[in-house]
Amino acid sequence: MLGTGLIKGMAETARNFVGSYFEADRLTTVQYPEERVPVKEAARSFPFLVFDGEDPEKGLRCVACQICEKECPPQCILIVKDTAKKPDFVGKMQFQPKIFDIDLSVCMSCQICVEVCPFEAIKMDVDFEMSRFDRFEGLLIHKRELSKSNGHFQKIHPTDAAAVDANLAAEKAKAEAKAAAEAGAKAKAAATAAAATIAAGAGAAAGTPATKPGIALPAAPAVPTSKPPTSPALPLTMPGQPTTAPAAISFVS
Amino acid sequence: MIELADQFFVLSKQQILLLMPVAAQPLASVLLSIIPIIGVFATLFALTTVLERKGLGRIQNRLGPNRVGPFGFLQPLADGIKSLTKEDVVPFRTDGVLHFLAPVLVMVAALLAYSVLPLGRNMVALDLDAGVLFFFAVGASTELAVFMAGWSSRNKYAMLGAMRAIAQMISYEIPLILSTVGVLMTAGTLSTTGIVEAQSGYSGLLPNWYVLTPWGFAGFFLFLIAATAEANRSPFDLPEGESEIVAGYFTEYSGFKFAMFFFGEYLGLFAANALAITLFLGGWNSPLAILDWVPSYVWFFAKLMGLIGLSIWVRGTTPRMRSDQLMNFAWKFMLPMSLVNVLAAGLWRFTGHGFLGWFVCGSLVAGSYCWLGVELSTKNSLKKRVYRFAT
Amino acid sequence: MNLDLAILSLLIGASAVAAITLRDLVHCVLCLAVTFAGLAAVYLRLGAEFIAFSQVLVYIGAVAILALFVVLLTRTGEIENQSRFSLQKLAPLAVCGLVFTGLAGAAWSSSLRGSQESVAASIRLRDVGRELMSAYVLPLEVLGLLLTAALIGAAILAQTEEPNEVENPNGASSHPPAKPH
Amino acid sequence: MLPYLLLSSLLFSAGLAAALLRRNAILVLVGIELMLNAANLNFIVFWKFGPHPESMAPVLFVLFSIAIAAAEAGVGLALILLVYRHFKTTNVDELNLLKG
Repeated sequence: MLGTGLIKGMAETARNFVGSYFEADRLTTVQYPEERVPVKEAARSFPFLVFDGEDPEKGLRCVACQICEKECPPQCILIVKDTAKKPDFVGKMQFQPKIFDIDLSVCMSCQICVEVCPFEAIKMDVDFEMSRFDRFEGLLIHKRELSKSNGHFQKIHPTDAAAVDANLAAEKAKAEAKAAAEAGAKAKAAATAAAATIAAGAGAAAGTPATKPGIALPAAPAVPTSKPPTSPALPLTMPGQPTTAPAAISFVS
Repeated sequence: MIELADQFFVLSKQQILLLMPVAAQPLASVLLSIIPIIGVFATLFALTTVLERKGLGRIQNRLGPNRVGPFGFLQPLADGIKSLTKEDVVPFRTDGVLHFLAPVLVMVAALLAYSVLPLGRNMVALDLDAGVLFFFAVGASTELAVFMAGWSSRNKYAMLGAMRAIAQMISYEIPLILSTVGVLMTAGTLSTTGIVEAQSGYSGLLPNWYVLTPWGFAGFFLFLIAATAEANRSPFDLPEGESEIVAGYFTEYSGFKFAMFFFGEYLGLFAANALAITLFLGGWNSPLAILDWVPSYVWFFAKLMGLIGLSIWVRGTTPRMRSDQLMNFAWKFMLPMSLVNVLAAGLWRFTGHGFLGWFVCGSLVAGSYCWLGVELSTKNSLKKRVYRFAT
Repeated sequence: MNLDLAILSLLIGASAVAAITLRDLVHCVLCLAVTFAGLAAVYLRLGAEFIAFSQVLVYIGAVAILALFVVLLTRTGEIENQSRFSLQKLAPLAVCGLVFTGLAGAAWSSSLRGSQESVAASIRLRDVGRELMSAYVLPLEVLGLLLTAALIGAAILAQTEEPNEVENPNGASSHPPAKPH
Repeated sequence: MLPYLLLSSLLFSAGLAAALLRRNAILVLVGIELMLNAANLNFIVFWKFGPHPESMAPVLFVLFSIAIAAAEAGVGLALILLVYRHFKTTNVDELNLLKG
C-alpha cells in the first residue's frame, strides 16, 4: 500500500545487485566454455553405436538387424546391410551394417532405438555441442562418426555400462560354456584322432575375440566354466568409481 | 580556466565556424550542433544497452554480457554489426511504404526532441521560446509512427501491440504534460534554458531545484512514471509483452529496422529523462555551490546517467502491469495527482517558500497521495476470483 | 517565390488531395496527418511557433490518432465500393471548383497581395499568456467548459450500451449473456 | 502572401470536395478538418502580412479554433462510432432514417 511494496522490492533488487559483487555463491550462472556443469549420468543427447575393442569396424556390436530403423518414430535411421558377415563378441558370425546413418536434424532423442536394440549396440550419447555449418549434410552422421568405443560408454553412463557389460559377459560365458560342453561332447563322441583338428579350429575362432581387451576374453574355449566370472572384473568395478564428475568431461582450461 | 572548460565545446564550435567560408556557415553551424548530439547519444545508447543488461543480470544474480571486449563493453558493437548484416525480412502483405517509414519516423521524432534539450551552459541546439511544447509535440508524433508500424505489418500481434501502445501513450501524455505545468507556472517560461536558469542559485546549502519543493518532488516522480509509460518500459511494457503478443508492434521488423526501433525507444527514454533533469533537477546546475567549478555538461550527463540507472533498477524490480491496472493507474491516480500538483504549485507561489508553504503544499500533496492510494487500493483491490464455468 | 515554400505547398496540396481521394481510409488519415505536419511547417515559416507546435500536438497527436482509431473500430477501412465517376458527382465537383476560383480570385485581387511579411509579427509566449489571462479570459473559460463537455460527451457517446438496452442482441456479443428478467 | 492564400483556398476546396463527394462519414469529418485548417492558415497569413502584426487576436483565434477542432473531432468521431454500432455502416447515404 502507498508504494511501500515497490520500495521493498527495490531494496531487494538493490541487495541482489550489490551482493552479486561480493558474494560469489549468489551467482547462479556458469561461464560455459571454460567452466562446465558436470554432465548428469542420466543425460542423453543423440544415439551412438558401441564397439568393443580398438577397431570400430571389427568390434561394432551392431548386427544390422534394422529393428531400430523400423522402430524409430521420426525415422531418422538408415541401415544398409553388408553382405559380408563378421563374428560378434561370442564368435558367432553376424551381419554388419554397410551404411548406418542417423539424421540428427530429425532425431528427437526419444531413446526408443536404445530400448529396442537386442544387441546393446546403440546407446545414447551425452555430447550436446553438435552445431554444424551445414544444415543438411552436416547433421547426417555416418557410421564411422557414430561408432564410439565401449570405454566411452563406460565413461558417460557408468551404471548402465556396468550392467550391459555384466550381461554381455554372462551371455558370453554361457555361450562359451555351451561351446565347451559341445566341444567336450564332440570330443567324447569323436575319435581321439580328430581332437587335434578341433582344437586348431577353436583356436582360429578365438583368434579374433582375443584382441578385445575391453572384455578380456578367455584365451581358449577349453578353459573350464569357473574362469569367466573373473574376466568381467574390470567392468564391474566401474560403477563405484566415476559417479562424480568424470575428469575428462569437465576440462577447465 | 574553469570558464574555458565549461564552454569548451561552445567555443570550439565557434572557432570551427570562423574557419569556414561565410556562405557555408549556417549549414556548418547546424551540422556542428546535430552531429555531436547524434554521436553522443548513440554512444550513450550503446553504453546503456550493455549497462542495462549487466545491471539486470546483477539484479538477477547473473553476470550479464562479459564476452565481447573488456568486461563485455563491446557487446553493442557486435549487436550492431549483427543487426546490420541480418536479412531484412519484409512480410509479403505489408504496406511497403508505411512499413519502411515507421522506424524512420520513430527515430526522427526521438532525435528531434534533443534539439531543445540544454546539455550544458549555452549548449542547446535550438533555444526555442516554446521548447517544452516542441518536445511534447514531437513526442506526440511517435504515436503515429507506432500506429504505422503496427498497422502496416498486417499482423494481429503487431496491431494489438500498436493499439496498446497508442492507448497507453495517449493516457499517460496527459499526466506527463500536467506534471510539468507546475514548473512552467513557477518558472514563467516554456523555454528549456529559461527553466534551467530559473533553477540556478542556492538557498542556503541546497540548490534552487524544483525537485526540492513539495510540488516539484511529487511532479518529478509523476513525470518519471509517465515518461516510463511513454517509453514503454517495464512495468508499463505491455505493448511489447512477449508472453502475450510476441514483440508488439515491431513483431514483423527484423535486422536494421528493428535496431532502429530499439534505438528510437532508448532515445525517447533518454530525452524524457533529460527533460526531467531540465525541469526538476536543475539541468546543468551543480548540486552544491562548492562544486560549481565542474563543467556544466558533466553535471548534466551525471544526472542523466543517474536517472538511466534508476530506470534500469525499476525495470529490474517491477513486474508487468495488467492492461486495466495500467489505465486505472493513469486515470484514477496519475491524473488527479497531477491536477492536485498544479494546485499545490499555485499555492506555493502565494504561501511563500518557508515553513508555511512546505506545510500547506506538502500536506496537500501527501494528503491526496495517501487518500488516493488508500481509496484505490482498498476499493479496487483484487477480489477472490469467481469462476463461472470452472469449479 | 521561395523554393522551400514551393516544396511545402506541393507537399500540402498533394497530401490533401490524397487524403480525400485515396480508397483506403487509413491511408487517407495518414495523408491528412502529413497535411497537418506541412501546415505546422508553414506556421513555423510564418513565425507562429506556438501555433505550429499546438497544431502538431493537437492535430497529429490527437485528431489523426483518434480518426485512425475510429477507422479501425468501425471496420470501414476496407475499400469503398463506389464507382469512380458518375454524373451525380459532377455538381459537387463544380461547386468545389467554383469555390476555389472564387477564393483564389479574391486572393488575387486582394489589396494586401503585394504586402511583405512584417518582421514585427512574432509570438512571444509571455504575451500570449498575458492576453489569455486578461482580455481573453472569458473565452478561455468557455473553451475549458466546452472541452470538458466534449470529453464527457464523447465518453458517454462511445460507451458500450448495456446489453438489455441494445435492440439487436447480436451486437452485444462481447458481453456475457444478459440475465433473464 | 499570394501563395499562402492559394494554398489555403486549395485546402478549403479539397475539404469541401471531401465533405460533398465522399460517402464515408469519417472522410466527411476529414474534409471538415481540412476546411478548418485552411481557415486557420488564412488567419495566420493575414496576421503576418496584414497591417496589425502587433495584435495577438489572430493567433489566439487560431489557438481557440484548434482547441475547438479537437473537441469537434472527438465528439464527431464518437458519434460516428455510435452510428456505426447502430446501423453497421458509416456510409452517410445509407443513414436516411429519422427514427432511431
